[in-house]
Amino acid sequence: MNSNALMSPSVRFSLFNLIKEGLSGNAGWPRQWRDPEPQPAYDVVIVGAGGHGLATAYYLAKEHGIRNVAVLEKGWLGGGNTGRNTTIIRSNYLWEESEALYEHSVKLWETLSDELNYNVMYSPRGVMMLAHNIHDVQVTKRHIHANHLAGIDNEWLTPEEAQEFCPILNISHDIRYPILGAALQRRGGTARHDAVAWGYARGADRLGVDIIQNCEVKGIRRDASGKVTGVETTRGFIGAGKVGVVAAGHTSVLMGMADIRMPLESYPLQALVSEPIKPIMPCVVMSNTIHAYMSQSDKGELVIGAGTDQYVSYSQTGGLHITQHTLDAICELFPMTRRLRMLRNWGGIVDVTPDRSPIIGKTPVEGLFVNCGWGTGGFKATPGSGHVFAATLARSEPHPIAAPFTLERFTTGRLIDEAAAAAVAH
Amino acid sequence: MLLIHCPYCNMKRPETEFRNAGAAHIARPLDPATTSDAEWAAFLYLRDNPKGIIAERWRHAHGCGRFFNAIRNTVSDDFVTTYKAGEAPPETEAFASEVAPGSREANATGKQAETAL
Amino acid sequence: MAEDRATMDETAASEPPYLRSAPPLARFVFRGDAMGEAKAGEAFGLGFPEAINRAASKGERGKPGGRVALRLGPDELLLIAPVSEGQAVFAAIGTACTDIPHALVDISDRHLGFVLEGPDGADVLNAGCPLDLSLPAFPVGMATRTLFHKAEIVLWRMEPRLFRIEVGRSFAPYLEASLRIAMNEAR
Amino acid sequence: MSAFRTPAGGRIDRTKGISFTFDGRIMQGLAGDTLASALLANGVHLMGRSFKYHRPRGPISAGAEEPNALVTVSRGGGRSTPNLRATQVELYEGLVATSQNRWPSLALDIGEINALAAPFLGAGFYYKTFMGPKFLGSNKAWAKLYEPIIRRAAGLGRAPEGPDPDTYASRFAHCEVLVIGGGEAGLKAALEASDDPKARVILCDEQAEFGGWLLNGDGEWLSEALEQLRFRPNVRLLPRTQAFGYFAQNFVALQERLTDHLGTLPPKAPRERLWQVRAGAVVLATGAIERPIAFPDNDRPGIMLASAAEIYARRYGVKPGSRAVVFTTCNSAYGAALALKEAGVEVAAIVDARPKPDPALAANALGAGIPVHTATILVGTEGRLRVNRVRLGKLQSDCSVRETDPVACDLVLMAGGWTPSVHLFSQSRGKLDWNDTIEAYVPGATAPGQAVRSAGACAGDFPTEMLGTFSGASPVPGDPAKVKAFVDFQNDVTARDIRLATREGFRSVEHVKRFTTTGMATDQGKTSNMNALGIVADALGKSIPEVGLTTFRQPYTPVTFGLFAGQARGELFDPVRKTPIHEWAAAQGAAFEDVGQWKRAHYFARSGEDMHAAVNRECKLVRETVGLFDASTLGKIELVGPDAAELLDRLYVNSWKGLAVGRCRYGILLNEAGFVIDDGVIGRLEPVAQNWDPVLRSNRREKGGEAADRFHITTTTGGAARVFAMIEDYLQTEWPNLKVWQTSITEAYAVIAVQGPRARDTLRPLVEGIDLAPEAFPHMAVKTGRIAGIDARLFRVSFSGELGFEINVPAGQGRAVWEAVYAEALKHGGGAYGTEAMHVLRAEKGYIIVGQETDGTMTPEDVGLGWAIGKAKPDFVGKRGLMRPDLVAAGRKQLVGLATLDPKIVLEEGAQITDSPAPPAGTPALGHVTSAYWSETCNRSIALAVIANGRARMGESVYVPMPAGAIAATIVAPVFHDPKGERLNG
Ligand SMILES: Cc1cc2nc3c(=O)[nH]c(=O)nc-3n(C[C@H](O)[C@H](O)[C@H](O)COP(=O)(O)OP(=O)(O)OC[C@H]3O[C@@H](n4cnc5c(N)ncnc54)[C@H](O)[C@@H]3O)c2cc1C
Ligand SMILES: NC(=O)c1ccc[n+]([C@@H]2O[C@H](COP(=O)([O-])OP(=O)(O)OC[C@H]3O[C@@H](n4cnc5c(N)ncnc54)[C@H](O)[C@@H]3O)[C@@H](O)[C@H]2O)c1
Ligand SMILES: Cc1cc2nc3c(=O)[nH]c(=O)nc-3n(C[C@H](O)[C@H](O)[C@H](O)COP(=O)(O)O)c2cc1C
Ligand SMILES: [Zn+2]
Repeated sequence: MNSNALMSPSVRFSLFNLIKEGLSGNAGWPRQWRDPEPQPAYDVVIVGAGGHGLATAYYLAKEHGIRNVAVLEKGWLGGGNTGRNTTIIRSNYLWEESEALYEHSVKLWETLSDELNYNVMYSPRGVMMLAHNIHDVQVTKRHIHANHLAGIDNEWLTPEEAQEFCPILNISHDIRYPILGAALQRRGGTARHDAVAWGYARGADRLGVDIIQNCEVKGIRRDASGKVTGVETTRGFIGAGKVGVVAAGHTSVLMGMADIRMPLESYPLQALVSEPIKPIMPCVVMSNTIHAYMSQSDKGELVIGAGTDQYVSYSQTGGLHITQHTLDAICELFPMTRRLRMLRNWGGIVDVTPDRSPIIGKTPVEGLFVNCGWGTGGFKATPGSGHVFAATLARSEPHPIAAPFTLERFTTGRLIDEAAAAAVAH
Repeated sequence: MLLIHCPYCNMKRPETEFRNAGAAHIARPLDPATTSDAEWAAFLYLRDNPKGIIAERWRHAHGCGRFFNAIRNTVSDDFVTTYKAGEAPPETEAFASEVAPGSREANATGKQAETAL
Repeated sequence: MAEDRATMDETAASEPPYLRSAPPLARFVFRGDAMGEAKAGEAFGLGFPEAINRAASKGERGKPGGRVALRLGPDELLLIAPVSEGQAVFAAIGTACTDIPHALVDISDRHLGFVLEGPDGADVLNAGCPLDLSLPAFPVGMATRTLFHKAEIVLWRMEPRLFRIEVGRSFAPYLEASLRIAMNEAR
Repeated sequence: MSAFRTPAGGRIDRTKGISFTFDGRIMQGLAGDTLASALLANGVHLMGRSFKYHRPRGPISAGAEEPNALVTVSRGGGRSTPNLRATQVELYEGLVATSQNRWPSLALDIGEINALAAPFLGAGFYYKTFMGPKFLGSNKAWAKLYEPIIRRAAGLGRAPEGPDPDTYASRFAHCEVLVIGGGEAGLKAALEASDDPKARVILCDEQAEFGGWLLNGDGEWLSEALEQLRFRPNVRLLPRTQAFGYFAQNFVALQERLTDHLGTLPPKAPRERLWQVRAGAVVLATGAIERPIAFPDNDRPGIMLASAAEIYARRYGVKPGSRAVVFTTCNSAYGAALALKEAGVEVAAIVDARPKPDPALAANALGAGIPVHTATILVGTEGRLRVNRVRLGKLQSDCSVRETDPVACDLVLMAGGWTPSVHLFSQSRGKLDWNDTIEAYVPGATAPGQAVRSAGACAGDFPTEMLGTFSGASPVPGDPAKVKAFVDFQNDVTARDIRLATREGFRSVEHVKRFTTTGMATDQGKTSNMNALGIVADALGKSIPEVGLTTFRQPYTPVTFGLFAGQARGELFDPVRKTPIHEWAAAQGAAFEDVGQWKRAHYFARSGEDMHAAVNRECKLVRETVGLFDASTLGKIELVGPDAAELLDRLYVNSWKGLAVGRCRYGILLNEAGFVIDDGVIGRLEPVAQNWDPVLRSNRREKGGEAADRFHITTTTGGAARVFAMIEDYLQTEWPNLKVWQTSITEAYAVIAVQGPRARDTLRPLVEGIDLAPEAFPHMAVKTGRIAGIDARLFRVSFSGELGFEINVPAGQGRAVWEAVYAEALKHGGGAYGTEAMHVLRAEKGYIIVGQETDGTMTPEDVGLGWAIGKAKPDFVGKRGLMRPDLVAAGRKQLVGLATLDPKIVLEEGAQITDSPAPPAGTPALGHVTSAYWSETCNRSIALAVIANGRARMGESVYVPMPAGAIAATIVAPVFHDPKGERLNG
């Protein structure tokens, strides 16, 4: 029996219901997702209940009618990089393959709250990427032209225009690396990271997907032919027709269970927030050259991030000197933040590929699929990634947008090297 | 900021003096021309990326300048040991228990010694 | 430029610790094997220090006959001599090692030198240098490459309260400004 | 003296009055006061407003854990600091503090209407609404309507208007023992550790005074202990210093506050100092924090922790009220009640939830005339801006509550037990164990690599007077969903919100935290986390240890951004690297560009010239007479040893063994993947030492290498460090047996390029020891000699396509030599040119710039440099990579020239190239423009581009779509000037 029958009743999220519930002591809100016991087997098992895994399950159920699906999560859903990222969303990437993928995602962001009936607070406030030297200007303009050709908005701003867009930006010529201009993608912005995971979880749950938390995958079982038959977990064996690994920083560990070595290294990436203050930042500002970026959340904290630590680590922390460099850059770009204070600093484990582009698709093991390598910049891709990976899983062949992002590219040399032109990609 | 023992300086020094140089014991094929595309891709890109004990390379870039190897736990970031380039990984308990026999295809002496070109 | 610095020093010299620019010097990097080192050391007139991160010196630096050898890497020696003796040193070592594979490279102008002197020298340096500079951990005679904030330096403790710093030429203004800030902030 | 000061006692200086203002009102305090104690002494409890409901709030604590009493302290200008805890702000003469998050005033705050909507603003309400109306379009209502309103309402204090004028110092320190927390436990640990005179001991405490809880006593032992410590040279005492981060391998970050407590700022004194301490061992002696009790309306001003009231009374000589009710589950409240009584506060009742409190304590209280109600709890409070009444309830055997008579009071104390401050221990990645006796987490196993010990209260080592504990929400009569029992005060999270979260399926404590925001405020849940855990455990029917814990992260309390940045601002943000010729160029009015850390002269505009005019003139100089260019930033490496040529053969694509002494060659470096990553000219130098034995030398040459075979490698400016590290890597780990060594000489030499038909004439008068005649010194030759009297390495190379030389002289002489050459150049009508003209000149010749024509995805073949590859070599770095299928596939992008149909139009670098003038969105590009300039030489625009299959498409038309319309262009060869290359040989 499919576990659909166990589904909890649904109450639509709306102003009306919010008031109705408020008046009755909020007793009527149902669970946003169940806590099901694992079934013996599923058509598809997704490993990893991050945004990408949950979105995959949601679209599998919604668009491909595959509802006998489990998402297995070793901890709590959304607790991986989805719950610890700086939430920058944009699609102004360089290569056509990337443009297609990230733009697909941005389009989905634009209607995601309605789609999920969950306010994910997608806030297209504009993402501005700064150029500090002539090389930056060349690279930035190359992106802008490439994006125009692809039908993706991205525009060049002079320093004065950049400051008009973000008044606290320091465009003085006397600073060490003066701002020579910026690329602005107005449709870029941020979303509430947790809400994305929760919205997809609630949506998938409603469609019958079993989200099983505190269930760590410890092994991948294969039959004599080598085909995947299921996964060993801390809650026992769970059979699966297909397994999709969507485990971000832990992908190498999981793929190792099927004897596949991956072109991945997992690095700590840190972020931090300031104490909440009244609004000063109307948009997102990024500087790849001096390694810092900042936005302000709806609650008022400045959300700040930078580059990764230099060594492989699964510790979800990083070095103080990285925070230091991030904040010296922030103080340089926004001198009036110097007296503000850091409230909390944390790290995630990002799975970095040699070309900084993700890997989506089949693996050498039959029945085993992987969606990983999003590294420092996959939050923005959550809806699109889930969407194309669901199609790939359902049809056992790559969705056209996912097709270039195969594992094979590392053998043929057909890399999609976003790193070549820009140091970090958030 | 990690504290790293440089086996050449024979001193613990702060991380900022060092540059991590990725996985250790990945030998450059002796005769690249005869490798298959897959083998070359493995050399270029495939990495163990272990959760647990890693053998990695560091360079004491702002110190003695030497590359050396380290065994480190990627969960605690604690170093088990460091040793000079070209030396075999020591038979430390932590390393032995975490590394399945045969899982490292690179030769045990670290980087390839001399190639005859 | 050198004059500018001298006058700047005058004002600072009254309050220890103080910072001085070293005079121009001849500098070489010697790389080679043990035999090469032995011969080169002989030609240099000063046995090279055996231990890594140690300096050996003879005479007064910058004065005729003054020579310094700092072992910065297992087989890397930074040799310093008065400018007037540079060519002779280069030729002598070259000749002594003609037969032996080695590298001797003139880097005289690659660095500028500074002298930091005073009771708080270690504290001043610790504003930007992450090493333990207490006497037991960083004794007289120790010399090593390290960092001061964002600049790479060679730090050599000549006396308990006397540090010699070598820095890449283009980093010198940064180093000097940073050291002066640190001197102002040390207590 | 104010009515709220005790007549005597405390650590304030009653002789030193201090005036300060709060929200414009001038008040008096005493030296030794905090802002909070001074306000309390003035009878002011209302100090802030909560985040969401704008509830009036007073301080609940006297220290770092304070969630409510947040203020902005300003010294004018950029010196304004929001969100400071009044409980930590030391009073100084003239201090100006203002309250936050209220309008128009603290007492009358419009935002308070949010509280009316509270039933609808429960945990996570925003996820459920603000999505419509639909007719506006998806997400439009949120983005345009609701979010802007929410954003405006959010946030606490205001950021300062201007840049911070203060500076921040930094210090690395090493010690044998670092003791964090200077209470009794910390002082003892510091004394013990420093008994060994060789042990360097650092003791820090976040407070102005050492002593911790001891500051509430007579202070006798404290002053003795401090006296001893001060006397020991191996001890460093750091008051006003919080340990905020504990990292791997006993690395601890401290924030020392240096000037915030001073009335007048000493000139140039840093405001704070960052200490980065590497300790042999760390002793944590951080004490414990008292727990509030979550009962209905427990948040009114006048309600505070019992320990805080005790501290105010004993340490600050402040009566926090006149009539108090103490609500407790813990023994320590009895001491607090007595302390208040002693201070002259009437204690109306001790309300102890426990059925059988310690009889001795109860007897003591009764003896002092304080009624004790056992098995009794507070079930409500009243009073708008200050509590004025509490309602009591008697716990029944069936766990229900029967309300009894209310009690009037203006002060309510909460004592829910103590939580050890395990923040730093947990940051050190130590494991926390649940301790059933004190119902709290205590330090357990230490993480590998850390040497840490906890002592005193933070280890859970509680004396009996601290026993008795409670976590969760106290029971209420009637419907618990109807009451507001605050758990996280700042973020307005109530017990009800937490229960709602668990009902909605947020069962992991991490989910509860994020859904309700409990523990996420600026106090990071110091007082709220345990109660939240208690409520979650209760709601899920689990024990607290089963529920788990959220993660402790740095910093312990918020830390100034500027502290991290330190001196790294302005010029010192990153080293500014200048060439030896920089000052000369600056004096000539050069404009500079940043290339990595280097400043390079971009162009030399004469008066009246804009950049284009200057560049045109500079290009003409080079083409017609002679130009001087400062190339000192180029990376330079001296490679010496008998295997030098062998190493180069293995690294660069070219063949090197056959390169004759005195000649040079253009080298291309790939990565192992086969992509171009660097280039530069490499010369084989003549032997340096003149007096070498010629016989020995020729012997060795026969054996295949000079003992000191010497190459001079140049790299790109940006690639210098990367290339050096890469060579070092191969040398040390791949081919350690090669007898060759590299030395960086980038900074050792100034490099002066002399380019143009009159270059030789310019140099001739200055050169000694080098025959400049074309036959003696042909293109791609290198020789040593003297120029302007200085030892020099002279290369005959050209990056302009003209007759050219590059002079390398010791950097210290660079300026002098430059000036000498410049003087000669002037005689020929020459002058200086900058990087922009250099770019134009090389583009006219089709020479690539790595990083501009290449982007990490181009092979030598792609950029037309296939000819350079030493085809006969069995291997070199990148050779195998080049053989991969995609790198040999047809249709790769190739370097070509582009000529716009309209010669006046200069293309934009980075512009895309298509087959059609108006391609529909989504059309793949053929390639892009990599370089584009106006060429004065060609009297037209020129461009380099990479185009799919470009070399086979010569003469074809393509388009460059621009916002103003597509620009038509023809694919041409990438050499626009002197295609035969004859001028080089001039
Ligand atoms: C500090 C930081 C800042 C970032 N900033 C941005 C940004 O601004 N913009 C942007 O677009 N991206 C950003 N990113 C990247 C982005 O967060 C990630 O790319 C994205 O969230 C990945 O989502 P995911 O669902 O694939 O992975 P995750 O959310 O990490 O989910 C993977 C899940 O797999 C689970 N798992 C792992 N192993 C197992 C196992 N054996 N069994 C069961 N479950 C397992 C994990 O517990 C985890 O929940 C940032 C990342 C970090 C760390
Ligand atoms: N009501 C009571 O009776 C009561 C209450 C509390 C403590 N006490 C007594 O106090 C003793 C506890 O002494 P103790 O020394 O363990 O604690 P303590 O509270 O006396 O001292 C802890 C000190 O650590 C400092 N601190 C905390 N975190 C810090 C950080 N991150 N950085 C820098 N400083 C930090 C605090 O400012 C404080 O001064 C108990 O044993 C008890 O006797 C009694
Ligand atoms: C966009 C964003 C905003 C955040 N804002 C806050 C905040 O206001 N307060 C807070 O305590 N933590 C905040 N966090 C950090 C989380 O508390 C937490 O540190 C992060 O999710 C990583 O989890 P961990 O620290 O439990 O490992 C924020 C995180 C993100 C990604
Ligand atoms: Zn070393």
